[in-house]
Amino acid sequence: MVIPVAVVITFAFTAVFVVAAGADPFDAFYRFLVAPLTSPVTLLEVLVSATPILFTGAAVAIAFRAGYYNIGAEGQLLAGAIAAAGLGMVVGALPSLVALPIMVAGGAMAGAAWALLPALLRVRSGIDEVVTTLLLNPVALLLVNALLNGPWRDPETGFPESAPIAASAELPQLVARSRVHLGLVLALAIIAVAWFIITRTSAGLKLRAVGSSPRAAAFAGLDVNGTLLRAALVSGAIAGMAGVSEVAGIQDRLTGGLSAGAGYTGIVVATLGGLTMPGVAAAGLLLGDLRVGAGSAARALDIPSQVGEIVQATLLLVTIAALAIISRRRSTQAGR
Amino acid sequence: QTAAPASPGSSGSAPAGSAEGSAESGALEVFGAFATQIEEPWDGVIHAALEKEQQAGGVTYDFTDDIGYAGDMERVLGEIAAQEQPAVIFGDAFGNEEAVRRVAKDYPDIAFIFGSGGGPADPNLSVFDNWIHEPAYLAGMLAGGLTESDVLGVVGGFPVPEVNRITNAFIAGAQETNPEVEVKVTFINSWFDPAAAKEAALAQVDAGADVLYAERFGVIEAADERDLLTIGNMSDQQDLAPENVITSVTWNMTPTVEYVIDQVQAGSYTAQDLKDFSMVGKGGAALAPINMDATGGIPQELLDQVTAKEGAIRDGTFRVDITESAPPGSVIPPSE
Amino acid sequence: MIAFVFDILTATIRNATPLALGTIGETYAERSGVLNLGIEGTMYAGAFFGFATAFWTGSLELGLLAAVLVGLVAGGLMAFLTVTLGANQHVSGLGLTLLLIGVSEFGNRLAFGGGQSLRRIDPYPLVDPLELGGPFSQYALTYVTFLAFVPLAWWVLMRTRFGLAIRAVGEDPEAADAAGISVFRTRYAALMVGGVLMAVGGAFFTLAALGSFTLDIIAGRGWVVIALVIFGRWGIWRAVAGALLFSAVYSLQLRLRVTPGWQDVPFELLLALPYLVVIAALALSGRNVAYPGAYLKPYRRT
Amino acid sequence: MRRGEIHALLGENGAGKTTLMRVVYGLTRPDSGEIVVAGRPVAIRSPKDAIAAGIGMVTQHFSLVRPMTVAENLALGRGSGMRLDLTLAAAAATEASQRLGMRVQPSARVDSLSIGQQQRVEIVKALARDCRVLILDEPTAVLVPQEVEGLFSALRKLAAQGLAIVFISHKLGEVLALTDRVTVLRGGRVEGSAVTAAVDERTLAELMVGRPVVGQERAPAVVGSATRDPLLEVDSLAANKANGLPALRGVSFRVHAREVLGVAGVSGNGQSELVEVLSGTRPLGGGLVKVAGVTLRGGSVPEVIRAGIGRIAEDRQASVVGDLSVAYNLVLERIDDFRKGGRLDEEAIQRNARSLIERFAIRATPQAPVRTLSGGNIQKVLLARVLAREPKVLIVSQPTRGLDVGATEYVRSELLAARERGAAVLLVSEDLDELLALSDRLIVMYEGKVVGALNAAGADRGQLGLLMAGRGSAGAAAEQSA
Ligand SMILES: Nc1ncnc2c1ncn2[C@@H]1O[C@H](COP(=O)(O)OP(=O)(O)OP(=O)(O)O)[C@@H](O)[C@H]1O
Ligand SMILES: Nc1ncnc2c1ncn2[C@@H]1O[C@H](COP(=O)(O)OP(=O)(O)OP(=O)(O)O)[C@@H](O)[C@H]1O
Ligand SMILES: [Mg+2]
Ligand SMILES: [Mg+2]
Repeated sequence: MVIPVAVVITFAFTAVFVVAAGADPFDAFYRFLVAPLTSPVTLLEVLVSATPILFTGAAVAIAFRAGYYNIGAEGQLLAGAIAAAGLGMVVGALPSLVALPIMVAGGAMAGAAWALLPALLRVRSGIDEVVTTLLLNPVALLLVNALLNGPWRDPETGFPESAPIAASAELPQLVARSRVHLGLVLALAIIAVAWFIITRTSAGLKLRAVGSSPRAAAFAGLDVNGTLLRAALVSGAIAGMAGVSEVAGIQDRLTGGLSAGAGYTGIVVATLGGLTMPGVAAAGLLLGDLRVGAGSAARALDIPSQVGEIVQATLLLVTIAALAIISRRRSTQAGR
Repeated sequence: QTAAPASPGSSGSAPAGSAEGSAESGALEVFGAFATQIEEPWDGVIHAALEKEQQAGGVTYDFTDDIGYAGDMERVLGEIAAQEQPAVIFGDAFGNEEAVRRVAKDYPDIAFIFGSGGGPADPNLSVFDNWIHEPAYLAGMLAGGLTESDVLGVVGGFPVPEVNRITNAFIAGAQETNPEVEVKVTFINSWFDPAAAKEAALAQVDAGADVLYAERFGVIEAADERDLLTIGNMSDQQDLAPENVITSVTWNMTPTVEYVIDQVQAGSYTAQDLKDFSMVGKGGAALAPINMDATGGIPQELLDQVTAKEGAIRDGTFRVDITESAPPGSVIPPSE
Repeated sequence: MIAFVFDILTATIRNATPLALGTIGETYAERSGVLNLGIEGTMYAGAFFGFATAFWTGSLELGLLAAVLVGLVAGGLMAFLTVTLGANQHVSGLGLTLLLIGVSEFGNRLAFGGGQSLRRIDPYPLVDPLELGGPFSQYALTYVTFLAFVPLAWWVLMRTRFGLAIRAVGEDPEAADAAGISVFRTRYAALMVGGVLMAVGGAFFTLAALGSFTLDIIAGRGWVVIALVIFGRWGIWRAVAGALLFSAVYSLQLRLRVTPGWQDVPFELLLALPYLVVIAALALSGRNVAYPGAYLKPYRRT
Repeated sequence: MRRGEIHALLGENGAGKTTLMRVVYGLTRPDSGEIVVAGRPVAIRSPKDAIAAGIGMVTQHFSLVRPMTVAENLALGRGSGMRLDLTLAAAAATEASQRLGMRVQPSARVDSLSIGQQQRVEIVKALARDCRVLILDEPTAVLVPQEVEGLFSALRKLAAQGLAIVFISHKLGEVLALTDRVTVLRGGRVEGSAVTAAVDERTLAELMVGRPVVGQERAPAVVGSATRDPLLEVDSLAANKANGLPALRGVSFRVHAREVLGVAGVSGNGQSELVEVLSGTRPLGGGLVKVAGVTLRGGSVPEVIRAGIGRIAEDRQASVVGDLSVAYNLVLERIDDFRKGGRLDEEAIQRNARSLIERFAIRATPQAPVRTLSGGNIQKVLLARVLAREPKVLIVSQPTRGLDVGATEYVRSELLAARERGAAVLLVSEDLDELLALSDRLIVMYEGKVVGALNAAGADRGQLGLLMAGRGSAGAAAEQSA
């Protein structure tokens, strides 16, 4: 319901840009939103685009749900990517069945490790995690660059990229002649498991209690700091797996540009999805669709690539506005 | 890591890239596929040459930019090949090396001409790079001869081979005309961020530098503000600070573009390394006209030295060394 | 040594200018209860439209005026989303940033054709009204920022009825409402004033520091500001102190990098220093940041 | 309402008292109807309009910006021009507090003031704006007896100055003592209106509830209980306030099975800290706490719960997770008991909720988020959560604050029932009537020490008042028996 309405309003707002760029707005919107879903090839590409933000969306949602504002998924993703590349270069002798779990576990641990300092500062000393997680993002990118400019620079090209990871460390493709890889399954599995834990287990109930009222949770004897710490580390671990997924599923090596802000997009995915796991899945797929659509629409319509960004941003704003209006109407109706 | 998507309908259609195909429509279809926006200088040079070619007639030119480094290149390039079916695709493969190579392999009838640190790949992937170390060497000679403090500054984006070799060549040139010279080198860790580049340049000026080589945007602005001499990069940038820019180290893709298009039209295109077309010998690299109005003027003796060296490079009697390792922050003259 | 310190001081003040403008702008927004993650985009749009206007009209003042208008529009849009509609502040802000960057880059492409050569104007020059040289040689906008905007922003926030209203609606909108303050109007005003400061901070780059516009000109400084505002615990002076600290370490590391003897330190580590120092300073300065009471919460009468 | 009249607004929890007054003050939009002030109909769209019409309101949960000073709160929404004139605001505060006959400190931060002082600030704020109608929503619910007296005399003084005052309270005694006329609301309708002098407590209560009301029946104190082993022993207990200053200095007492020990005292004399230490939410600063003979390490909620202590805290809202359902809140203290394999046993949770909802007559469904419940029902949820586990020791703080007659009656009867079942109950309350009605014995706290102990039966209010004020001593015998 929300999405179609949001699309229509976005259409009205952004048509002026599309027309200014010299294209037919109806055609443009078809290409932005619908076209990617109409062919199997592009549909699979939507899944490829959605994969990293499904991870980061889930990571952010879990942390926010616990009342821990992890703005550092970007840095945690990069930490996971570093670990994946490091391990991927040395596990060549092992069969995939052994190598892949090592990669995923290593990336998760690296993501959690990158999340550890802010989490400890928060629970031990009450230092605000927004500042620390946010400021560690550029630091993680600098670490990637330091490795790529230094010891890991690809000896073959001299370009700041790592050497390729071993073939046995690559995440296998799922569909022949497409780039959809095992990372997607991993992301969806994590979303499913997270959904189960949050809604169906005592740990999840504790997380929800701590997140929405830490005082009441503490009064009831729940371990508030422990829950926060665990949520922060799990969040970091999942974001780290996004890094593994991109390195081992798409790039086959560590590069400086592998993220394109997936950590920040995760915040959008998580909040757009109402911090619920089904919501994260839906929002992640929507944004994946938009990314694929924007990429080809701009070319097919011969309009500058920025128009795609404008449409994406507007759609995002209109959607969040529509959600706000709907939730308000619902609450006033309930009040009557 | 897998084959690029091919849209089902397109595989059977006749390759538009063949010489006969384009002869029918009258003009050769050329496409640009750029990882950055075309405002970025490197891709901007390729874009400018292709636009010029279109204006000259004989080809139609279309492009997509801002594809990024986060895994979209493979999809976008695949879509371009399958849907637009151009005869030639120009672009840069840095940071997207494997993706470009996979797509090129899938579309053997299209000529792929990509900036790359790797070698060509049969049958259809040719590589080029900006081999502008020769004019950089000449610029170094000028800078070394003009400095009064015996300290020069270079501000670059990342220590990638392309930037390293022009920086090293610049240093070598400076050392030729001024054995006492010290060269400060700062990488700002970004392809843009002119404010950081300017601050890096000012830090070098504070440390004594009085002639600056502006590998990135922002440095000329610093020279303008402090009224110092500076050297532009990529294109002739004298108009940015008419009294301060002595000359620019320029790259010109037109020789490469013309050569490739001739070959394709003649049906004799093969995969190759197009390096030579980006060097001084074939007009792909040059020192922009030296600005005789620059503050303080330029000694005739120095001009003669540079002109002589340029001639030596042109007729092959002098070869500028290619050094692709990253220079340190301060290159100090070898003692004794 | 003295010269080295003076150079760093000069650079610190210069580099802190856009950060200071951003932090006081963001402080206004957050003191009113709204986290404005649109700051990166607002600074970007201020930089672009300020430049484009100055380029076309030949007047730096009109460029500045354009940035002010951009700030009003950006702040107003953020207010419409988060105050009137009560939309999620994180997504609204991030979406606004995407939108403003997209619009600016689109405008840049349309206006300047995407050519590789840069357009440049004559920017505001350095001035030195007291003729003292060194750290006193700064842009007029830097002088205005530190001598007028910062104290004025503090005075307005802490010593005027408007400022009291901002703090009240950010702390406890119900109480402010009950006292006869219009929560909506106050938040709109705070966000729009904040937007103006952010946009002018962005325009500092194009109209003073560089005289040209290039893509990615803000390069994440808006996100740094978000951290600095929390670091400064929503106080104007403390936030500006944070901007100065960050800027001092930033200016120091740029100089260390070209100092012989430092070349063995990976430059990436030096580049990371400003971020690490702010984290360390926060860790040392103590615990339990008291967020504005109504932070992230839209207000509705029940 | 007439000039100079104090008018009581009565009704059960949820009758609509607050809603009606919020409409009058512009905080809630009415669907229809008219407000007439001094003979002229006024359109009140926001508090600004109400203030202009001369209406002032002290809301149930105060409308003060807590991190700001009194003067700043007074200046909010007042004055003209740019400048914030805090000296003017301070002068207005002083002037209004003189009219009220109570002192306020204009430079003090609101969150450093006691609840009673904050209330004064609220009244002063309204007076400083020249209100002619002053609405007070349950002002006494948060006050200690001495403060209530002070408030009443201040209100009488204001009425004498010509103000019309709306007084909302659940305490019928207060209504009878203070007001000139009474209006009773039930289910959002005016049930009746009368001159106060013409009614008594029982008629008012029945008008409110719509049925006859019975008082509490309490079994007599168990003779010789003191000789049996105590369930809760507290010895030389010490603890600090949040700011590090001592709050408890050597508190000792015992509570036996089937006994209610009341803790009297003016708020801020260590009662909150005592409750927090015994609840496991504040670390033990020294001394000994034993539950049924087992010594506690302190500072841990799970330990306290395991030892058999049940806790009803002063701040209801901070004891429940508003976003979670009633069912979940009912199991919040023992989530791990409701597991089936790796997952939550939803069925058991719902079953538990249904049975407790029925047993404690909670007016809510198991799925309803707790934040949608009224205060009385939230209190019932907390009671149910705690009593369902049949704790050996019950620590209860201000259990009936803000509750209506019916709910108060219910909560008290449940506490007494727990006592009958053999629990030891420690009751902290600022309501002397409640202490006297429920307790077997009383201790009085002053400045972090127990300054007196006495048997509740036949306790003298005057003597209690003196003890609470830190003067006099009493009950050597009772102390020894404890
Ligand atoms: N013009 C001025 N120059 C220097 N210091 C000033 C000036 N005006 C005020 N100060 C002092 O600076 C201190 C810090 O002000 P600041 O802006 O940090 O307050 P704040 O943090 O906004 O307030 P709060 O603590 O309520 O959040 C104040 O105590 C004030 O007395
Ligand atoms: N915004 C609202 N939305 C829905 N219901 C509401 C709202 N405000 C009040 N109510 C309902 O209206 C009824 C009257 O509430 P009100 O707070 O006026 O009662 P009250 O008489 O003040 O009770 P108490 O004695 O507990 O203070 C209650 O049932 C309450 O749940
Ligand atoms: Mg109520
Ligand atoms: Mg009420």
